[in-house]
Amino acid sequence: MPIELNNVVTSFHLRKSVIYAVRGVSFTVKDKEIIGIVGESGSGKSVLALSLLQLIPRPPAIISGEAVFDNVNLLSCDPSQIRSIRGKRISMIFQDPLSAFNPFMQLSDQIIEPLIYHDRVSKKEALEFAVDLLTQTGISDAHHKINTYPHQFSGGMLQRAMIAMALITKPAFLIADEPTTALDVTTQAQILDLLKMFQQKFLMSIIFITHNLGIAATFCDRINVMYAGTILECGVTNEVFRHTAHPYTKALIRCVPSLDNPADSLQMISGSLFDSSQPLTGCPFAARCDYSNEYCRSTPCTLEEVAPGHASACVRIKKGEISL
Amino acid sequence: MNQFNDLLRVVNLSVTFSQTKGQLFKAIDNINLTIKKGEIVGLVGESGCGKTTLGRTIIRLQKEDCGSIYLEDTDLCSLKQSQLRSIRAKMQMIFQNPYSSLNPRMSIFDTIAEAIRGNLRTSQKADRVAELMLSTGLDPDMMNKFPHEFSGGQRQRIAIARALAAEPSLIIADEPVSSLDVSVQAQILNTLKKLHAAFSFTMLFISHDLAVVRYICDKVAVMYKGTIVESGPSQSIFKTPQHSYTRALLTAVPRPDPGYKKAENG
Amino acid sequence: KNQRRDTIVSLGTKNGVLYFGNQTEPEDLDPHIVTGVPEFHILQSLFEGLVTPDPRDLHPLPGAAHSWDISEDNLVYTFHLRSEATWSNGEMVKASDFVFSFQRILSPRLGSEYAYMLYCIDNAEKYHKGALKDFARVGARAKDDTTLIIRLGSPTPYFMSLIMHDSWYPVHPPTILKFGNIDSRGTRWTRPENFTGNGAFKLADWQINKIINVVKRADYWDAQNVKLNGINFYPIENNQTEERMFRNDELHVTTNLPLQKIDWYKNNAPHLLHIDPYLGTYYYICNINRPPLNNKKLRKALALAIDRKSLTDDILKGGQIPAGSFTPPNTAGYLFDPVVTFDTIEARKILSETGFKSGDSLPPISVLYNTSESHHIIAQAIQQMWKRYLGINVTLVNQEWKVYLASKTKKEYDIARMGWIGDYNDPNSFLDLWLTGGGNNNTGWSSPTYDSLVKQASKSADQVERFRLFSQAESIFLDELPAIPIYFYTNVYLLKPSVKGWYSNILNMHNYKHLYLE
Amino acid sequence: MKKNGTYSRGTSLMRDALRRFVRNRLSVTGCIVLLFIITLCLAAPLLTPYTYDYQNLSSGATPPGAQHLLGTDILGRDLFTRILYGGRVSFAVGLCATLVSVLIGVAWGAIAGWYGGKTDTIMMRFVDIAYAFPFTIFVIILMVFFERSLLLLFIAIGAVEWLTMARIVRGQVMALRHQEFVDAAIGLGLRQHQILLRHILPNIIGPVIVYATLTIPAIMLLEAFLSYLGLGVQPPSSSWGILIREGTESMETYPWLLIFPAVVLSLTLFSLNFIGDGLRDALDPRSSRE
Amino acid sequence: MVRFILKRIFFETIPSLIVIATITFFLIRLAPGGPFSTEKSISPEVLTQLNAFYGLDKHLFTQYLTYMARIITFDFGPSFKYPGRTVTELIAESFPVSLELGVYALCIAIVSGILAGLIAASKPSSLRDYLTMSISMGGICIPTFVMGPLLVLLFSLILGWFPVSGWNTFSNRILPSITLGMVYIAYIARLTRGGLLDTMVQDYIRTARAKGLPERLILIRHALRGALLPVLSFLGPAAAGLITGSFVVETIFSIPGLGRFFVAAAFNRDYTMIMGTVVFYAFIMISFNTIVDVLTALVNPRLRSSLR
Ligand SMILES: Nc1ncnc2c1ncn2[C@@H]1O[C@H](COP(=O)(O)OP(=O)(O)OP(=O)(O)O)[C@@H](O)[C@H]1O
Ligand SMILES: Nc1ncnc2c1ncn2[C@@H]1O[C@H](COP(=O)(O)OP(=O)(O)OP(=O)(O)O)[C@@H](O)[C@H]1O
Ligand SMILES: [Mg+2]
Ligand SMILES: [Mg+2]
Repeated sequence: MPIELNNVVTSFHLRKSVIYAVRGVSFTVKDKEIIGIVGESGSGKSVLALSLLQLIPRPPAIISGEAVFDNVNLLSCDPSQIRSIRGKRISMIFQDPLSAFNPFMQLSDQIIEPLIYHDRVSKKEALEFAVDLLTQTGISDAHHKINTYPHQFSGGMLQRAMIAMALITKPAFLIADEPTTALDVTTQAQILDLLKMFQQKFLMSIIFITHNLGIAATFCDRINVMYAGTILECGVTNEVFRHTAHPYTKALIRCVPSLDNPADSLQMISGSLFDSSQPLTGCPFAARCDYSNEYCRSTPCTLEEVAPGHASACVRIKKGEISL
Repeated sequence: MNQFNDLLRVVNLSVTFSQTKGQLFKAIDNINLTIKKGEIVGLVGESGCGKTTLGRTIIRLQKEDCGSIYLEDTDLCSLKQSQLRSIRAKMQMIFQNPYSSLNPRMSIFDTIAEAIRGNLRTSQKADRVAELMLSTGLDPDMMNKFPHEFSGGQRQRIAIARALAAEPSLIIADEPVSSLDVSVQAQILNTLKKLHAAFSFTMLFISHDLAVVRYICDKVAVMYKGTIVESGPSQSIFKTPQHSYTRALLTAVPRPDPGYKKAENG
Repeated sequence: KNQRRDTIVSLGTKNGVLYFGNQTEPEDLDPHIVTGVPEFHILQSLFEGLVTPDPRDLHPLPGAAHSWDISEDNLVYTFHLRSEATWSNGEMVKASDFVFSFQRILSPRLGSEYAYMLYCIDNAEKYHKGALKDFARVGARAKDDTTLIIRLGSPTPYFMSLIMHDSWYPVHPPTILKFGNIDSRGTRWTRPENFTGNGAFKLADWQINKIINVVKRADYWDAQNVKLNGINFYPIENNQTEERMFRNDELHVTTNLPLQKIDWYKNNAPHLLHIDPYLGTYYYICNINRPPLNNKKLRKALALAIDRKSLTDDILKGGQIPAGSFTPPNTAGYLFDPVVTFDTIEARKILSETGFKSGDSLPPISVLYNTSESHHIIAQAIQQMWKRYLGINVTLVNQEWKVYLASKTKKEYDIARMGWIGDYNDPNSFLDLWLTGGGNNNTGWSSPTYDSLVKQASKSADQVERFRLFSQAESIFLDELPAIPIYFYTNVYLLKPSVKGWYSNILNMHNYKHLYLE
Repeated sequence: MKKNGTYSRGTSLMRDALRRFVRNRLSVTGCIVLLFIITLCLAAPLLTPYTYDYQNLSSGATPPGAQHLLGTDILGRDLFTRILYGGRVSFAVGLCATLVSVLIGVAWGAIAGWYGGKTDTIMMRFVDIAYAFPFTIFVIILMVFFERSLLLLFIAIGAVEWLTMARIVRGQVMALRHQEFVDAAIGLGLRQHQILLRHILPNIIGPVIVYATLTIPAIMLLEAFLSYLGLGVQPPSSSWGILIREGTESMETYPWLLIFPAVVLSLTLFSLNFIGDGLRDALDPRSSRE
Repeated sequence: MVRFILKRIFFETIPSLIVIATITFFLIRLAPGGPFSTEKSISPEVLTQLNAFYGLDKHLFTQYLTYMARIITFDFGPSFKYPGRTVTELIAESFPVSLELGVYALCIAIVSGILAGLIAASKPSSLRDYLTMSISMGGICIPTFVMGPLLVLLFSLILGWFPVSGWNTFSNRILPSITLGMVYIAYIARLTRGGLLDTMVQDYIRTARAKGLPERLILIRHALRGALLPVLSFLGPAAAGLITGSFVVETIFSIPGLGRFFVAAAFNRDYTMIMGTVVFYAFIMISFNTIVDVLTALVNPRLRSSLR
């Protein structure tokens, strides 16, 4: 089921200031597509994800724009409608697995809850499926472990439990917020396989938020690069990595430490993230960009196609003034 | 090797948890580990193999079953709570879950300032906090906010700043950069390296990101199911892994290159 | 509007069962142990004394004794018991049962608080105090089964009203001995399954704090004249609750009416409201040993500055009579002209003679009272009166009941509130209170003349002479005023019109035998 | 980048809370009502021509009217005046005793819950014992050994009211003790009292505030019982508790004697609870109310 | 858990009971006035006899030893106030009544308190919140001794639905249970609401929302557990107090329960009765707190280890 984001804006209206966490994001996720979102920490990835399911507390947040899924605007539909979508059609994997689990409930009860609630499956059946899923995520002895409490799990195990919980209803759409950060690489590979399997088998689309450019490169069909609440570059994975069309993306890729040929010092992007309480005047990355000029700083940038299936917000690249 | 050079010695350490219905689970099984002064030791291993538990046990947040832990020459396991307190200043842990390790009712300033040693005036403290925040890539203007107003990566940086504020001689960093984007990660790793060069603290660095481990660590220990299966200088571990699990780890690393895997397969 | 279903009371009326609001749970049902009014209400139904009071004027009517003779010298009383009177287990009530009962209550070890009621019997006091061991020398003897001879130590003109008191009730010796010795306290003989009495009713049920139910005895000698089939006594501690139960037709009669409700009943249902004079006085005692109340004039000034009429009419509203003397008027025909009146001019004049220049220059005085009922209201009103009329500031001190009692006996007070209910219908019951060293004379006041007058009066057989002596004594008392009388009690209660044969009397004794419901 | 010394000290929870509190309309209303009542009580002599003990026996129990705004009691005293004067006592007792009980209860519960083990056992069994000890006797004995005074009253009330608070706090602390941020605080090598004060207490403040705001009216009513025992205020002075207690006795015949004191007490209670809610919200940085 | 409870009983409960019995034994003697002081003073001879009869003439310490030896066999001796009854008998007769009343009141309080808390917390700062809280606070605004008569006035005297007092039929149970429960409703409702507000901002509630659960279910299944912890702590002593009776309610409704003995025994200086009620109450109190501790640990898995 495709989902269409159109100018999604999420801002937190605090006492003294307004925090613009997401500043007008538009993209489309097609059926069976895996969209990766990468970007600076604090750039609004999680907020965007949470906004899609109306999981941001309002107030203080205000969400505008639309995200159309199955002819429903997720951002403004009424509570009962969003409830029938959440957990059933669109599932979510949260970033901080420990605080996302109810410490007073057994994991088993929490994992099977969406299935029981939405599909009215018997508890026994649901449990079987949950154990099965957990095993597939690489938790050994899952039928035992499932009866424990969150604090008895390790960080990575909780993350896997979270994934199982999200997948248990075989949703049409999965929003995964850094689902593998706490996993070692072998387990990580296993999880990615599992997700792929679901994608294939149940035609699941995925929004995959990650910092791991390696995963983004291998796992995602398309990539969105976010910065300061906006998308700076988006496109087919190959394109984005091979023919990078935004200085930020380029800088990001340069920062990745390499396992094969370690350096003495890692590349960094100097400067700090755009102040999220300031309105945008020009390109948010301009202050840190090696190529920026006065024009960049003062002209609002928009995503425009630079190649088929590849868009960039960099004015200078679009104009062909620079190449990376 | 001169014992005096060892900052931390973990000897025959075991930790057992009782899980559901009184079942016992051996999370740490007879581990020996020595970290020399000024070393950065990487700890990698399968998820759930006991890395966090080991870290928590070293800083005495988790009781051990048997074994002993020496920090310099004091056996931490035999210390009383009151004696421990003064030693604690020397060890800091950066927790894996950045959110739950921050007090939700404490502003970031208070959280970090609390860790600063010595009697400073509030304004001096503010400067120090700002400095720490800058070095971890946080905007010091945010110091009056509360944890829930931060993104996952920002929280993790707060936790790092707090640990650094205490100027410890031993840092146990439990996946300190896992939820950071690569640029911030680079910034923090560089900062750590810089600080390490300047103050030569010792660090046990738990991570899943082998590239990061390779970048920052002098030595690496590989853990599997509660025991350390392999350890040595990172160079040799990454070049010539001995244990099959280590090898499996190394091959599974995804590269930031869409064609990488295909190339290898093909 | 619509006709209610049968109420509890109307059912009771139909079945001849009286629903009686009885204040508190009885401590026990042993007539030789208990002391309280609620217990007496119940015991009256379960026992019958030698004579019983006429409900109209309390004169003795034949009870267990059908007749009696009094010797010339007023010292020997011979009671002729009914041969047809039986205990509730069918045995005959014998004269020896009475002797046994007297011996029991007088046994030192039983520790009966009302044993002194029998002190008029020759040698009884000695026996009770342990000076005499042999009960045979005490002046009570059963000549045969139906003849009881009581010899007094000295003439006791009020003897016939004395023996109507519960402490003179007989108990059934075999029952007592079955559950203990003659002098055992608190045995199980008073339980419904063991209880043996000689009254018109027998104990059927006793659930603590819930109900005591007595039912008519078919084998009672006068059973054909007993109209009630039974009585339910409810221990209802809260008088507001009691009033509400009455209003909701759950009780025929209450023992009390909260003073806040009197007005309402006066205005809206006067036929339910009963205000009977009662043999009791409410007064303030003064600590004679403590300055400044050792000053007789001050006491007098205080006494004169109380507007008693305002107290009784504006606050208490229950028909209480302002007390100008200590003995309630018309106690067994004794009358004393009220001398303590409300006279502010005189009061101020006397105060000026005390040597204290003004009210302010007095040492601090406090008024002690216990925290219940309307004591605090009266105390506040009197406090204001003394302030207003004499300029004297007194402080009020309220204490929990037992603390208050302790303070009083230890004489740790300046002025304290007191009330006295006569045990029997005779001025002696009031005036012997103030004898030197009397257990209830907590004032420290002592007057030899007074003592001798009261003692003389209590021994005299001539009623006119006695009352003259009592008057003299009371004059002395009211001149010295160790206690300041305030008002005479009344009994304010509610009674359903369906209860017939209920007469008001100053002892609040209502012989259930004469009651009927319709 | 900013130069040194230009960063303002971080907002502490307290300061932040104060600002949020002021923005909460209901709790501010609560404050205003409460202050209004307190001011009325303090300004009593200016507001009524009567004194609290002025009696007029012949005009006892008159209903509210022009002469007496809220009517008179049985002794003909002006009820309005008595409520105002009584409020002074009730507030003094209610607030002070609550403060005492909160301080003791929180400290006791926090220490027991924090240290756990034997300390907890002994401290909690002490609480059980204190619960069971007959309060009436305790008060009577207090009165025997000490002079009757308002201070004694606070002590007596504070002494019983802290018990439940201690249990609640202990329960909360025990739950918090296992949170990771507490581990982090321990790891910092903070002293126990620092951890308790900075990390634990702010996180259990919710139930404490809720319970404390309910304690105040409970204490005001308890005071009436203590007066009955002879501790506390003596007639002709009064307090709301006493007025209500006395009013109950005549609630059918002279209803105003109950209604008015009860209304003021309820007003106070509601204000306190709104203030409490406001405080609760203000002290929780995550609460959505700004 | 069984071991935990046994440990509690033998190493904590019994010593606590001994301590409380000892303290009470000696302290009650300090209160002025003895069991036998009455308005009409007793003659010294009679008083001596009474003291001798009840063993009060012996040395206080001897009395203490005899007493403690006796209560081991659950014999609390005869009541001074009711000479024909033993303390054990009085408690045995009146406790079931208070227990029954207390259980009703407790049920009313818990059910409506938690319900009110849920309703209020489901939409904080709304009219619904203020309304439910205001109603549930009625029990505190209107103290028991006012509430009881008010209910009686309305339901018995005006509407004629229930009897004014007594303890015979079920209709007798209703008004006192409500009166007694009302006070606790306020506490439970407010503590529940506060607890819910505290937990509703937690991240795991967001997770529950993401599962598509309706708010109602989230409140009940996810938030309530954590929110009930303070309520549980409150309920320990509260329940112990409830089931051992309330003086006020029992006298207002003239109910033959245990509650009135607590106060009355103290007022009467009925030493044996005071001791009996205090030890009994302490036992109930400690038992309830033990139950609460067990329940707390069951709710909060991190505390389970404390049950060992
Ligand atoms: N409740 C909130 N109140 C105020 N500001 C918030 C709140 N939640 C998030 N923010 C702000 O919104 C911005 C975006 O946060 P978000 O969590 O989406 O980042 P992110 O891209 O997920 O970063 P990370 O990779 O570190 O998780 C951050 O600057 C953060 O400070
Ligand atoms: N409190 C506890 N009670 C019971 N078992 C526990 C507890 N804490 C951890 N464990 C178990 O101990 C094992 C090791 O946990 P630990 O958190 O140390 O793993 P880890 O190596 O840090 O894994 P990850 O990389 O996923 O964080 C896990 O299997 C976990 O289930
Ligand atoms: Mg995030
Ligand atoms: Mg871990």
